[in-house]
Amino acid sequence: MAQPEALLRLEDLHAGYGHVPALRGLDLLVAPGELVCLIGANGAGKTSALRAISGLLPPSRGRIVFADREIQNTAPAEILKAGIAHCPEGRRVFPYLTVEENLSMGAYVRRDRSAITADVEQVCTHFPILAERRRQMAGTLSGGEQQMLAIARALMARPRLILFDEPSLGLAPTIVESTFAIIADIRRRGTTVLMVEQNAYAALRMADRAYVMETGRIVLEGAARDLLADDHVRRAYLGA
Amino acid sequence: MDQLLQHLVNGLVLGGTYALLGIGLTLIFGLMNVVNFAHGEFYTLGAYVAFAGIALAGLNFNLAILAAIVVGAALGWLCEVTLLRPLRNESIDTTMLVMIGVWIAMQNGELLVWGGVAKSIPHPYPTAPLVMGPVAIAPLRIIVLVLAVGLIASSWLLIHQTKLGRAMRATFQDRDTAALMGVSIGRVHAATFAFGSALASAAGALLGPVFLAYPSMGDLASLKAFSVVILGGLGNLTGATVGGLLLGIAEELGAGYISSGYRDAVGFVIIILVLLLRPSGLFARQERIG
Amino acid sequence: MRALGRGLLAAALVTLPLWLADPYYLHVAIMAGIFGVLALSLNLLLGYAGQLSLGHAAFFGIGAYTSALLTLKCLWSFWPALAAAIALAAAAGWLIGRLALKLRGAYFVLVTISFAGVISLVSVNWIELTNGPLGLPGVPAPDLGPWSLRTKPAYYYLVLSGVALSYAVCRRLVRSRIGRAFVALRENEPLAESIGVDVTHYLVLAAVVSAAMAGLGGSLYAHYTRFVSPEVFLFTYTVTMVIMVIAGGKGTLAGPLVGAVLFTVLPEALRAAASWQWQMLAYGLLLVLLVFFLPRGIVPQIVASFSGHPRSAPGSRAPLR
Amino acid sequence: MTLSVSDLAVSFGGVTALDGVSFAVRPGSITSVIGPNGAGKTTAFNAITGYLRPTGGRITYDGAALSGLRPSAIARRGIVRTFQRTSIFPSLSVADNVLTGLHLRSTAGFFDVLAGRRRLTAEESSLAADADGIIAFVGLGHRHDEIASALPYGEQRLVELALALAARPRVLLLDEPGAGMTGVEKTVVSELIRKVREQGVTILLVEHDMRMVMGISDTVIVLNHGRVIAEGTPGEIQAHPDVIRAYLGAQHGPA
Repeated sequence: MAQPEALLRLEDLHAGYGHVPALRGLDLLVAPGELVCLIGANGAGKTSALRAISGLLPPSRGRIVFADREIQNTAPAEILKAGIAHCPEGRRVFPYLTVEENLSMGAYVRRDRSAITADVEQVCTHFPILAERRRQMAGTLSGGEQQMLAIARALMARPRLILFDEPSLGLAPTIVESTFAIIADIRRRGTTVLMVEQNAYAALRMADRAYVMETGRIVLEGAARDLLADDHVRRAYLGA
Repeated sequence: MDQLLQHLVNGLVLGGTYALLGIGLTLIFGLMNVVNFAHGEFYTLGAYVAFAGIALAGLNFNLAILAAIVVGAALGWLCEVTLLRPLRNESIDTTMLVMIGVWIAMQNGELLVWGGVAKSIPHPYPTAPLVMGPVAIAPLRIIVLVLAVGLIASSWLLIHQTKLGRAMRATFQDRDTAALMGVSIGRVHAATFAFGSALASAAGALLGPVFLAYPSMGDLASLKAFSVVILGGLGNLTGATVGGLLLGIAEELGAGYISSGYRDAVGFVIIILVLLLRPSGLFARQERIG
Repeated sequence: MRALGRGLLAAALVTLPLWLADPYYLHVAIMAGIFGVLALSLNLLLGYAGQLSLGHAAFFGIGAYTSALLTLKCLWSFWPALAAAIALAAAAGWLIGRLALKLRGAYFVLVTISFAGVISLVSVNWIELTNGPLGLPGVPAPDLGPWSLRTKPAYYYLVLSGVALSYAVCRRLVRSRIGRAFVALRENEPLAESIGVDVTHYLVLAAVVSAAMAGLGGSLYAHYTRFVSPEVFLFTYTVTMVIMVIAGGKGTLAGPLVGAVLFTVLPEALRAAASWQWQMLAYGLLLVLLVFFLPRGIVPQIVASFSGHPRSAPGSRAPLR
Repeated sequence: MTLSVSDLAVSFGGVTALDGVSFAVRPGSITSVIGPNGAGKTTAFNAITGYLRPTGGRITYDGAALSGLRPSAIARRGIVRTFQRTSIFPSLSVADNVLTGLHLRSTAGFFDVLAGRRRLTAEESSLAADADGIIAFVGLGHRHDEIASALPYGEQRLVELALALAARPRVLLLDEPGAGMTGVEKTVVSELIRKVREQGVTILLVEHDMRMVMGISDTVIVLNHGRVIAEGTPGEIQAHPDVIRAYLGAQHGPA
């Protein structure tokens, strides 16, 4: 039962850490060009879902189909080559690599040297703050600058789909706004986005569709606009 | 004063090779979290490869050192792939025990092949020392220091200027995220172990002709490498370089001014004191975040 | 059934000199006994408290030198010298325990190695006291009242008592709240603290008892071989102890003894077939193979294969920290 | 008998994790600490139980300062915690786990043990009985002799709870007892927590599952960015605008 419009499809995905189950039959779909957000309370399994997609958490059951190819048993490097980049929670820039080195780590799987150099330049024009700090250790950047770098680093892989994990976490409100603006812009330029975000209202305002996760599976899905008005979301977070 | 200068110069020669040993071990320990007790055996291996190359196969000095590097790297790679890779998710003690086994096996293997009698490694340089003011130094020692500095510089280039070096540093700082960038952790580990072993082997090939080659020479070399790593901090290249030079000089001074019998105690004392007073190393900076 | 087996074993051990009168076999039995004490000692720290000491030869050597020096230079008799050997080794254990408290894993190992290295260098260089590399010959044989324990059968019984004493101490400790505290530290240190186990107290205690026992082994060794030299600090001794414990089964009571017997008898049996270097080569390879194929050791393996499921006897790969 | 925290501050290398947190845990209550990811909940637990040294503030129990004490000493005063990640003695059986947890209820010292005194035997058998009682209490009687790490995840968390109970807590700090559990298992745990409280143990809870928190708590304390932003009954907290903003973001405003 192929659904041709899906770029990424998760079917009955199960995964866990040792004895601890994290995903218990997750089903999810992202169409090309969409911005989909995945929301839910802490510990619901959102991060695990992204880690499973990018190959860091091998699923025990279920399928992950990306661009009509099953990738649930594929190594992270191959998944990245296939076109999925993952911008991890907490930014995770390499603190003792320079900004430029961090960017080239983003293009690690690419072989087209001259195109990479061009992309570094392009990213630097796009994020002038990174151009300024090019030779600085990434660990010396502010939180907001590190977030820019993490996003830019993910873009360096020239992905078709970017996974964002809690891009607003620990950032000042003004930085949060500009981060979301950048993500919206990335989508406008044609890259598909799947985003996990605790700031549910902000995420819903910018997304096309959204899924609400609870204990490892989807409990609610729909157009972001509808969910924004739905009291279920509040209940999922606050248990009211 | 004249004596002091002489000690400093001798210490520098010794320290250069200690730095090589230390750089190799600090990468292996820091990046792979493997306490490599066999490190000194790669040093011994290097000395014997140099001996075999020069005395038996008639290679020239530089080629023999190159051969030691190649053999060290190959055996290091083999060691990682066959012994350490299957144990990557085991505790640090498990891999440590395996490396102790490798150490014993390699040392006694060398004993069986070469016998217990120390071998002197021939070299083409004149034995008469060059006298420069108050300092007398054998030409071989100058060559050894130059080559050691060259190797340290190339390690530095490899780590800081190549894609592999970048991947190694990234893996060291954040293994998960490095994997996310598509770095194959297994390949980085194998390369690191091969590289570290090659450096140890090079150190043995360099210092072997200065002293002698004998099967248990690696024991002290391991100890010195650990002292250097502890002085310099895990995974810290600059720390290992400076630590190696410091240890070499400290040993020369200790042997010269205290008692030559306690020369090797310097390394032990450094390990104990640094671990107790500043466990992260004298030149430590927080390399790992999170 | 079990009681019967134990009784038979005890009877066999006690009557051993009667049916194994050849002095060479008794010599092997005595060495196995001395190594049994050492392996029990290391196991307390490694198998139960979870700290790998690679400086155990230092405690062994301290015991040997203390006993030898006191009987040779101060003309003490054996028994007080033995007590002093145990006490001094215990004091060294206390020092290492205190010093290394902040350090775990690899760093603890390095400090213990360095400690043994320093002690060994002192024994070589403090010639006025230790006679340097030449060692101390003529260590007297022990007496028990009017009897001299010079003969092999007599010394066998002395060593057997030493093994029995060490085993009894280990057994009582391990089956008490103290042993449970050791195991708790090995298995999960933060959790152990959260239920009130005082890390300092129990780690130091484990180190002291372990070192004292190694000191006992050292004293027994010195008065048996009648000669002590810096060789007692050789790393080979430590490695042999480690292999005995790992092979026999760390964290079990019987494992170290089984390992000690096996790895004293085996090299002796192989002596004709292979040179010492080949044996050491085999030791190294064996250690690697053990980690890969018998990580829990012989005794837990046997227990598991008899009872059909793994018992609470710990020793899988993971718990060793 | 009140556990109180005043003006608690913790920072790691310049990053502030807790910034002047104050609250008091009423004796005999179930109090929950909630907050979004990174709000500082586990940090607060670690500071209270001695696993990390606060950079400022005071922690007292029953009037006596806890700051500066080691975790084992704090446990001896009756303040016992569990951990966010399952924390058991993996290679021991369930019974041995709990027996080990009874450390503070036994007294035998080194020389008692060596001498093998008679009193020791009596103590050991009473400990074994205590252990059996606790195992039965958490409902693991059927798992008595099984290796703890071989149990299903939910039961491992019960072993962890049994271990903590064995240390005879007067205040029990539970760090995400419901994490990773199914709904049914969470109900079991909630029920157990209530039963523990009925025995007079004060409970302080960090938990993400709001249904569980709101269901069993008397008081809820909300942390955000290392500060207390609200404190009150579950009902009050659910309606509190600051809490809603912390969890869901601002409902209205620029997109």
